[in-house]
Amino acid sequence: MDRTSEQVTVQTTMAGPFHEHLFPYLEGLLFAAGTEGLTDRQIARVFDVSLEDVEPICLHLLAEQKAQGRMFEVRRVADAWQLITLSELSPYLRSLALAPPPSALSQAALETLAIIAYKQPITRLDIESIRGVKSERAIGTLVSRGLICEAGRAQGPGRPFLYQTTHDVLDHFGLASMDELRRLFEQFLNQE
Amino acid sequence: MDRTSEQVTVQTTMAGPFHEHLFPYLEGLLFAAGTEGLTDRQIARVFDVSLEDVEPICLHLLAEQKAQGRMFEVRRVADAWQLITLSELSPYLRSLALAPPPSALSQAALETLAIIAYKQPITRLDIESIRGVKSERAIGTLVSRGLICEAGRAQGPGRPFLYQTTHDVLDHFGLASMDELRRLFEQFLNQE
Amino acid sequence: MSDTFPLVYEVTLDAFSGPLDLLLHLIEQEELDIHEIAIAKVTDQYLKLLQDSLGQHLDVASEFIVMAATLLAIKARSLLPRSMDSFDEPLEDVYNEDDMVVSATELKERLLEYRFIKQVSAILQQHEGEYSDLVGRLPIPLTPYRELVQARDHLAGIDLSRMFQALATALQRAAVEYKVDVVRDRETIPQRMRKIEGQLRQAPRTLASLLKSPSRREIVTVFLAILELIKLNRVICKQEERFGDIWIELLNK
Repeated sequence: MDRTSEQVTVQTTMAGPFHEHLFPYLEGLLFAAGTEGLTDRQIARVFDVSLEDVEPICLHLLAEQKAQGRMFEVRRVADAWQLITLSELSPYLRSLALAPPPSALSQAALETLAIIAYKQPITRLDIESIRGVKSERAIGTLVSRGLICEAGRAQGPGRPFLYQTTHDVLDHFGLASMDELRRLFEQFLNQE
Repeated sequence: MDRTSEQVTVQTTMAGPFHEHLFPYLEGLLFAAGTEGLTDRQIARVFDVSLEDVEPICLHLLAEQKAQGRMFEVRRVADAWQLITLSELSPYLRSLALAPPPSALSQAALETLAIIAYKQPITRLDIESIRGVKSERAIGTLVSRGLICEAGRAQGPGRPFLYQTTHDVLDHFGLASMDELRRLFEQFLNQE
Repeated sequence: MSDTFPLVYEVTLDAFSGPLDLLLHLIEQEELDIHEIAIAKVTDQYLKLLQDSLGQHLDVASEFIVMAATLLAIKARSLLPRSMDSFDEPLEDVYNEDDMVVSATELKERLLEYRFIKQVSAILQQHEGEYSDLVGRLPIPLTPYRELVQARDHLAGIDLSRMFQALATALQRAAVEYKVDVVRDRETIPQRMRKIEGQLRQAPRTLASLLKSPSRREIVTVFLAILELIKLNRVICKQEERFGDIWIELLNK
């Protein structure tokens, strides 16, 4: 009870009218939006609140996350709000990175990598329409293993992220540039 | 001390030794691992717990997430633990175009997949004799979506292709493991 | 055209993934258990539905017609006197070549197995629907935290040719519509009825001579067409001795 009344005093200055019921939804949406984050405008629209209310609501969510000891918190990065991991998590992330990957690249991941290498930069949707299957997990594998990275955003609705291969991939195959990789793919496909 | 002993009764069935202090870190790591998820082995290694403890710990984290009303929860999909949104969040996700476009299978494809999952490896003809109709198109759909694959050839005239399901089936239906799929079949098998 | 379509039957064949699906629906609609009597009971409904669809010139997959033949055969057999049981055997021989036409017991087993598959696929569909709305989140690259394992290590053993192969596989899958069998027997029963009447106008024929085709589908079509012609009193069947030829001739010129 003490804790709650203490928070109320914080809240009145921060969030004006109470939007506490929105917190789980806001956090969930930020979770799903990933590194793309959500703009003030998006948050205002989806929850039907005024633009001015967005920042106080986000800061309030932040306070709650801190109170609950969450290892990821809402932050404003550039023009969007996103969830960011805390530095306290780093030792565990290092340990995860050190552990051998669960397995070699799956066929799905390899295919996805080949498509990205050939068509880069390319959106997730375009990858999925080529493969004919959801490729979220394959892309995830490649991102977390540092084989692909985000490369800006595409035009069009939602402005989805574009993916490209990292320099490590070029290094591995002993290639100087992505153009060279693409040319090799072209050559191969024309032979078929 | 009172609180701890009270929890013992709950936890002994779920998490054995206490790993509560790990929850924020586990959730943080799952957050970082995203759609790639973490295997039992990875979790055991990073947190230095036994393999058998992983599932109870994850289920305990799940209970805590539920208690806090989180809109994303830990869930085992295709043999990996990952954080995934709850259906309550779906209307908001759709309104922000964060949910993937639906990709539901036809009735024919679902039946064909169920037969293959149950009888694999199985030929096209055997599938057709169970369904009572031609099934080329359904098989084609399933192959191109990566949910089934060819698994060698049967003995006998024409040496027809055998089909089996792929790991992606678990991912498509959000099933935890092949065991869950097997249990699904057993549930109906003992009816008649 | 829609005037003649009985609106009480909201059901059309399109709604079913196959004849077993339709049969199961009829049995469950009547709240019957799956057994021989239930199958016989819904035979008329099945045939009526099929006839309506054929009358509407709907595209009816031949499997529905094969099932109609099976149901008729089962019903006919159940009407035969016990002493005529041996009559079954030549029929069985014809049909067992292909296991599309079966005995009542076999059909019952098939229905049970199909129902099992349908139940499982309904649950799968539910899982699919629920899960497709849920999303995860892209992982955070672990590269900055990596001290020993480098991205390149994940590519160990993978050379360019394997990458090419992977790309080719993916592109091939996208480009090629998986080979689909489009060869279907499109002949409808009314078409075959006209043809048989034409043949009979020249002279009476034996059943065997009309069933000469090696195609199972054609046999079934002919068989159903003759049954229909008999029902409409357009032809008559004569059998002079047991196991003798069955002669078919036109009635009322």
